[in-house]
Amino acid sequence: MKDLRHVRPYGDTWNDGMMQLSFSLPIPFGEEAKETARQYVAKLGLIEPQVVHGVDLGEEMSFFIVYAKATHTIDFTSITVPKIETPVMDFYEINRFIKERIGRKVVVVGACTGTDAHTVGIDAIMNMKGYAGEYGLERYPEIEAYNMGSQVSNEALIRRAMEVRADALLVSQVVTQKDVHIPNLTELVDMLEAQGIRERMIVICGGPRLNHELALELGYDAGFGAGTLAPDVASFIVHEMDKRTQEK
Amino acid sequence: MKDLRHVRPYGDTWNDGMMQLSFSLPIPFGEEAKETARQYVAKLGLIEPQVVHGVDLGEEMSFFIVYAKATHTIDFTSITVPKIETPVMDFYEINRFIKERIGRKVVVVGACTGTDAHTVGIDAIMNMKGYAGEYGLERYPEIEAYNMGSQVSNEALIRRAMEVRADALLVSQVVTQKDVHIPNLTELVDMLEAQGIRERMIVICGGPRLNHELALELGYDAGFGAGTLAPDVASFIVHEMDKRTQEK
Amino acid sequence: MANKLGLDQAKIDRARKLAGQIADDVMGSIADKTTVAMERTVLRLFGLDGVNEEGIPLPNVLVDAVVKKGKLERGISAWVLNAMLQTGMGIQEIGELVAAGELELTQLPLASDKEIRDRGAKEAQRALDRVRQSREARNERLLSLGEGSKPYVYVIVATGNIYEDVIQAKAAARQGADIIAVIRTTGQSLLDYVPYGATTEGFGGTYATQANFRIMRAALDEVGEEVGRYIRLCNYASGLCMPEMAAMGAMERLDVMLNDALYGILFRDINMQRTLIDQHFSRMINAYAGIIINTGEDNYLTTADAVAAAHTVLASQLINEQLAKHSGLPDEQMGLGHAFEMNPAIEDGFLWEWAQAEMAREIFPNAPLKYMPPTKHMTGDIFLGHVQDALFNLIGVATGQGIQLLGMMTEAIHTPLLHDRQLAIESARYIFNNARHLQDEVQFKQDGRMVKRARQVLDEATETMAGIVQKGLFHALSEGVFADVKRTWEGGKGRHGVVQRAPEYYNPIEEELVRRLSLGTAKEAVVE
Amino acid sequence: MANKLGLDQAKIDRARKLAGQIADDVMGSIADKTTVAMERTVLRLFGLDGVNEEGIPLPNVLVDAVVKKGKLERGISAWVLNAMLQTGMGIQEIGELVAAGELELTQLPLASDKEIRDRGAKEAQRALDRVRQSREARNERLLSLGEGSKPYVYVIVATGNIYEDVIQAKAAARQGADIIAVIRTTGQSLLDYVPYGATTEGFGGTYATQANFRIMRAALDEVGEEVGRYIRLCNYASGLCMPEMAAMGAMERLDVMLNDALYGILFRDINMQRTLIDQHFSRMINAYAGIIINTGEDNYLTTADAVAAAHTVLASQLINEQLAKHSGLPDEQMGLGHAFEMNPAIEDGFLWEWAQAEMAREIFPNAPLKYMPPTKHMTGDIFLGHVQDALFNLIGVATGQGIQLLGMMTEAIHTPLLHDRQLAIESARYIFNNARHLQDEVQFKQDGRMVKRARQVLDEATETMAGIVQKGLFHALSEGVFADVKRTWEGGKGRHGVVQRAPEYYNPIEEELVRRLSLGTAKEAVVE
Ligand code: B12
Ligand code: B12
Ligand SMILES: Cc1ncc(COP(=O)(O)O)c(C=O)c1O
Ligand SMILES: Cc1ncc(COP(=O)(O)O)c(C=O)c1O
Repeated sequence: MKDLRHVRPYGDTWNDGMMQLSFSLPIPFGEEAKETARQYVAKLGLIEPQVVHGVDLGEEMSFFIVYAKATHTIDFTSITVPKIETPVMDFYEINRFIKERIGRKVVVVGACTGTDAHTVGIDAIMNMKGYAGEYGLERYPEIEAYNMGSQVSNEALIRRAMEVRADALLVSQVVTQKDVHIPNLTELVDMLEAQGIRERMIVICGGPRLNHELALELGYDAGFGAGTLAPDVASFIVHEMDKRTQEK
Repeated sequence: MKDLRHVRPYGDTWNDGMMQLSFSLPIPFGEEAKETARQYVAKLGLIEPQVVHGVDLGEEMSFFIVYAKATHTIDFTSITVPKIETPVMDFYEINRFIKERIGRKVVVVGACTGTDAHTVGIDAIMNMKGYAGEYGLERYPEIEAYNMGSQVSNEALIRRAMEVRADALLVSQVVTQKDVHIPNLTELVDMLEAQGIRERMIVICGGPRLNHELALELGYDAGFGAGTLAPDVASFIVHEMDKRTQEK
Repeated sequence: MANKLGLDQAKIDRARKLAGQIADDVMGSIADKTTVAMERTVLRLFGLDGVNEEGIPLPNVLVDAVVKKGKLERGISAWVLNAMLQTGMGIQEIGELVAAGELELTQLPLASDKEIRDRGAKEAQRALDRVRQSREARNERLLSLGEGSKPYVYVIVATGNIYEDVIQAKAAARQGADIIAVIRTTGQSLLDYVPYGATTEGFGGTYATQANFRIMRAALDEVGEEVGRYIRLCNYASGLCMPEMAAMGAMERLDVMLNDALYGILFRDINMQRTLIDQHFSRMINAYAGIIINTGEDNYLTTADAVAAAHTVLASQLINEQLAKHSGLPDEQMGLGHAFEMNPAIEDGFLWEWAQAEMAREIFPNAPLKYMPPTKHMTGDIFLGHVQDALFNLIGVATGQGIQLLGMMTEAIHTPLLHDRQLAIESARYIFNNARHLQDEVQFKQDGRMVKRARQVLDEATETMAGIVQKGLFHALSEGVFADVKRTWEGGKGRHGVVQRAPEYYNPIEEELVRRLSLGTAKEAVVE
Repeated sequence: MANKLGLDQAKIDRARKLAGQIADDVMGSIADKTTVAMERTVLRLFGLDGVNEEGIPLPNVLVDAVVKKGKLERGISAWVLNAMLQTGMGIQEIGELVAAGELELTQLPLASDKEIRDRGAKEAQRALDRVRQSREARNERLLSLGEGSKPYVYVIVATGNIYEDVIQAKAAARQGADIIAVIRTTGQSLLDYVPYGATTEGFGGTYATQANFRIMRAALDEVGEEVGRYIRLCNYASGLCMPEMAAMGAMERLDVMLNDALYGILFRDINMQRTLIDQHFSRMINAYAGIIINTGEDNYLTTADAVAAAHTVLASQLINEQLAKHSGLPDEQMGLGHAFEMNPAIEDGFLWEWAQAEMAREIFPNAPLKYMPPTKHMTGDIFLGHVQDALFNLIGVATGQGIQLLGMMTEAIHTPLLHDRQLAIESARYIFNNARHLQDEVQFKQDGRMVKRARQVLDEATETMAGIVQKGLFHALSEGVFADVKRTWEGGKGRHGVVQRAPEYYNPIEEELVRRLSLGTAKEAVVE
């Protein structure tokens, strides 16, 4: 009954394909508008679209809620997601790892860059008191952590990184409206490369709309999304540093 | 800026195509599942899909909420919807119309048929006290209305219609799960035709998932959906009767 | 239980007394009758199961055979017990022979009354011991697994296919449901037999069959172990097979059953006499099986208005309560129904609803009230619907309801999809937890709008019942006192299945139930 | 206003007195200073507008020119008034000449003090008469059109493009919004000038410019006429241009402005002195313009916890109130902020929140409190989010909040889409109407959980303020008393824009405002 190579949405009957959609169309409300919504959903390849709700938004705009059945199938068995493979250690293990395998303090500089002023995310990773019961990097005896706060320019971040000889940069980006984070993240890597120092440090980004895959695409070593905790990041940094030393 | 021939969903920027979707997939929850959801939405031809929420439903099922941008456009100006064209009159006008142009009482038989036991809809149209401030057909001095209630078989309905020489049949169908209403509605028309009496009466259906277009397809003279009031139906009946008399 | 509404206990007592009179009156007019369903129930409890070649259940085959001979007024028991005595065979063998046309129950020589009664008593013991075991098994599981906190989260599954239902039900349990109700396919309540076997084709619900009960019970036991919480199973007794359903539920360890004294009459146009006899017997079974019954007052508000008809809900709850007491149901098993069906467009509807829900709580302090969600005023606007359900959940926890039947945002569209339930449960859990002790903190202004509203409803209900006492319930029903629906004594479906008991009528199950429920001695019977 | 929480009035008075001491202290340390923004504001009110060839606003060009000469300690007024007297030209012409490098303000011969002051008084009259007209125009419209009932439905638009904003805003008004706030693009608050002209490119918001104010004001007036309700317009004063924004808002008839005494310090790292001077002047303008200010205590709870930091919100509200009184703001224009930011996972969070919101209501009985929705704990689960917002709306109406900033189910995802707002408004209207008089009916158990919670928050706030009184606000800020953020007297952005006033400092607008707001004579000033 279950065929993971041909997966389709499920409502209450195998392969019924049931999906819920909602959207506005810039057309005046009425029977024609509802019919337009119905046909529009059909254009997406969904069958039996039912417009269960429609409302006049004013300004010749209309909103619809539609249920319909998708017919496409997807092969779940062929989906792969790039993931951070290094194991996550805890506070004690990380500090021990640093002592034993790196032999000096690890220097980390973090910031929320560009015009972005959302500090809660980077603070969650870095601040003493931490987040969700996990201490932040500032609390790690073997880590020297510098949290530059928010609205930090890429220049300032790099300057600081050079000053303190950072092993890792942590960049937070929370505002993603109109993809404003992409040029900002790209710029940092470009600047590091232009200055020939990209390889000197591990460069990591994070934020609620970021993930490892996107981070790799943008030229970062790793990316972390919603719900990240300090040990996730620290574990990656120290393993990666260790690996790079081995490789040399 | 507004081009009604190339309409696309609208979120906060013209033609951004923004749509919200939600659905379950019969796959175990995790990063791969989220990626599957993302790619599935892409298969529908939507771009920049963002899986904003995912949850493990248990039993190797996962639920997702996705925002994405549609690229298809639809021509609003070419959409036409079959509609009841006869004007809607009020209680007084309808009774006057019957007196003046039909010259005898109009006989209407209504029922909620098959296994369907939802009487509220047909009652709203027929009962004395009516619905949403509008009297039902039983209150109309020029209409003789028989409400057979619910779970009425098509046989019983036709029998009664012949007994009272009905001018119009009103069929309500509320349960539409697995399209159970379609065979039931079709059967009635088939039976009327088999008995050669289809043309003797106006046959109308109604219910929350019905509309005029579907009713016509099923061989009915008219169909009424959510929010119908007695005058809507009565106006159609009397105009149609009048038209048919004229045509003869 | 606090008295936040300042309801006058003397008034509540008076209302309850009126309801008691109405119930007594009903009991008087049904005591001398039985029904085909009641007799089939006895056969099922004796152990008869299966269908004949045409798919007709054997209990129907046997009872119909005796009816055809015009001999059901003695009850079915004497006939089958006699056959067992005469042939030395078990009930199932006898049933199969009858079905095959190889045995005529009424043609056999008759054993002595004493022999029949002795055998009858033994069969009844065995039957009810099985029910007791099932009850004990529930209690053991409840002890070892524990259960969710109140209000219990109650959700429905209704795919039409028992195997899909199982997936949906197990997922719901994992998501946090405490009670799973398998909704019945449209029209089943009007079938004068119980369908047989595992089924996969229903509309708007799944056939209630003993096999389906068993499949779901096993699934919920399994998932209950995994989630570490006993998951209750609910199905419907109501309909033309009310006591049979109750018996099946008792045997398969259902925990909750829809079982209203008036629902069938009002909403399925089932004959009054038939329903009232069937409800009494079925409720004795439920009482003994430790099954919580759910009454259907919520349905009144799907046809009538929640403000205008609020007092009919209360009156019906009181009558249901008094009738249930006649069947030996303790308060703790009385899931009296009411519903959040306020029109969302009215000003202060939330206040009226809160007052009414609190009123129900205070008048029935020990009953696990079943609180039903908005349905009538739900629309295709699933987002607004989710909020209507949220307010319902808030009142549920704020008034200490026992069983919260979760509303689904897709109420106006389809029976619940897998994730509709998940969204409903997460919202209910959020609200229950976030407002956990709201009930302890909030009080109402004396002589304010809410307090007045509750008092008014109680007064109106009392008045209505005073009227019913005068006319008798049957007459009142014919005048449309409940849900704007009018029914007559002789009208409705299933009338033909009502049979006058002969003086020698014998029903060992009934007798044993009366004994075990101590119904003979005290009216206010308590389960042993 | 009822005292449901049994708060001790003497304790409230004591807390307010402490806040008063803190405010007096602040006033003492800023009285002898001005800022570049304050001086630019005077120019704007005199009528200067436009930008130079490089797009730099003329008010900046003029003030910077005088700064460069080191002569701003006299105030900009004397210099431009003198120029007007010497050249016979108007302010705009003078501004353009300076921009073109054709005029040096500080190089002109100086008219007598009397002449300058006479001209200054005239210009100030004209400027403030314009503001008064704008205020009167609002009052007339409110009289003729009427307005929504409280809580006012407040929604944001934030497309980044003023023309898209207009579509969204007009649609929102039709859907039932009472107040439209145009959110500002990220980073604007750190610009030390006000961008110019109609703009179409912002991130997470739209540039606040005078042209954009005007475009939106016209759109809302238009739709207001159509829907028969005055639609209020809101924008932000906060930032390095706080008083300039207030002046623009006053001239373009904005109705509400974000204008907090501490927000810039804490959340934008703007220098303390700069912010405190700017807030005082900007609030005098808002006071006179009849603009409701909104304070930003809600922000504290986006970094700190809503339970642990509840008292900091109250302390800050009291300080904001006392500082606002120094600027002549009456209670009716004090939209003090607070927020529903309880972690949804905590048991009884709804109780704590209800208690805190009621507490704010009772301590500030006449203020149109601005209640902010859940934001921090919103997730991509839009369905649960819609329910979180529903509980917020219920508390809003149950505690009589003045301004309800509607939450959006998509809070964690994007700035609101067209229909996000519609869904939020329909839900809020449903709840406001359905629970309209809940506030009148519900009381809390004395010495119960909720009552104790409110008392505790008041005690903690009092303690915190007693500490601040001892150390002084500036020192307390450097210790991170609010929002866990630490700031210093000399640190932060815009410090260089703070200028010590010379003895001969002259600011006719300030003088006239003090007169018209009767601030000179009484501390507790009332608008004439
Ligand atoms: C709190 C908040 C604010 C506060 C910020 C206070 C502060 N000091 O941080 C205030 C009120 C100031 C604010 C302002 C604005 N905000 Co804001 N804000 C939020 C809110 C409510 C919560 C964000 C948050 O704190 N989350 C909690 C943290 C712990 O989660 P997180 O950031 O995802 O971080 C975790 C992970 O992502 C990861 N992570 C994050 N960074 C990094 C970095 C590294 C290296 C690693 C390894 C991991 C990592 O680890 C963290 C812990 O698990 C969100 C809505 C929401 N519910 O998400 C909107 C939101 C982010 N804000 C938004 C906007 C638009 C703004 C404004 C631009 C609005 C305006 N025009 O005024 C302003 C401007 C601010 C600016 N210049 O950037 C939008 C962004 C829309 C978008 N998709 O672009 C949101 C989504 C709200 C909305 N729907 O409009 N905001
Ligand atoms: C009330 C109700 C009931 C009551 C019915 C009481 C009664 N006497 O009618 C009770 C509780 C008994 C009930 C039972 C069931 N119900 Co029911 N019920 C509803 C509910 C909540 C409201 C329906 C209603 O009264 N609407 C108000 C009326 C005024 O609106 P209306 O019917 O659309 O009628 C208007 C128009 O459509 C039109 N119209 C209707 N008929 C006609 C006919 C003509 C000729 C014309 C011109 C116009 C017209 O005019 C009317 C006035 O404007 C809906 C959910 C919902 N919110 O919609 C579920 C709903 C319809 N029920 C449903 C189901 C599945 C059932 C059951 C099968 C469940 C079960 N297995 O037990 C049972 C079985 C009933 C049966 N055998 O049919 C489903 C149907 C799903 C589907 N799409 O098929 C719904 C949608 C709920 C759900 N989500 O599961 N139900
Ligand atoms: C008491 C009771 N019984 C039965 C039902 C459903 O029964 P049926 O199977 O007749 O649709 C309901 C309705 O929900 C009910 O309230
Ligand atoms: C008082 C106040 N001012 C301003 C803002 C936003 O300002 P900015 O433009 O600095 O992001 C806020 C935050 O919402 C606020 O509360």
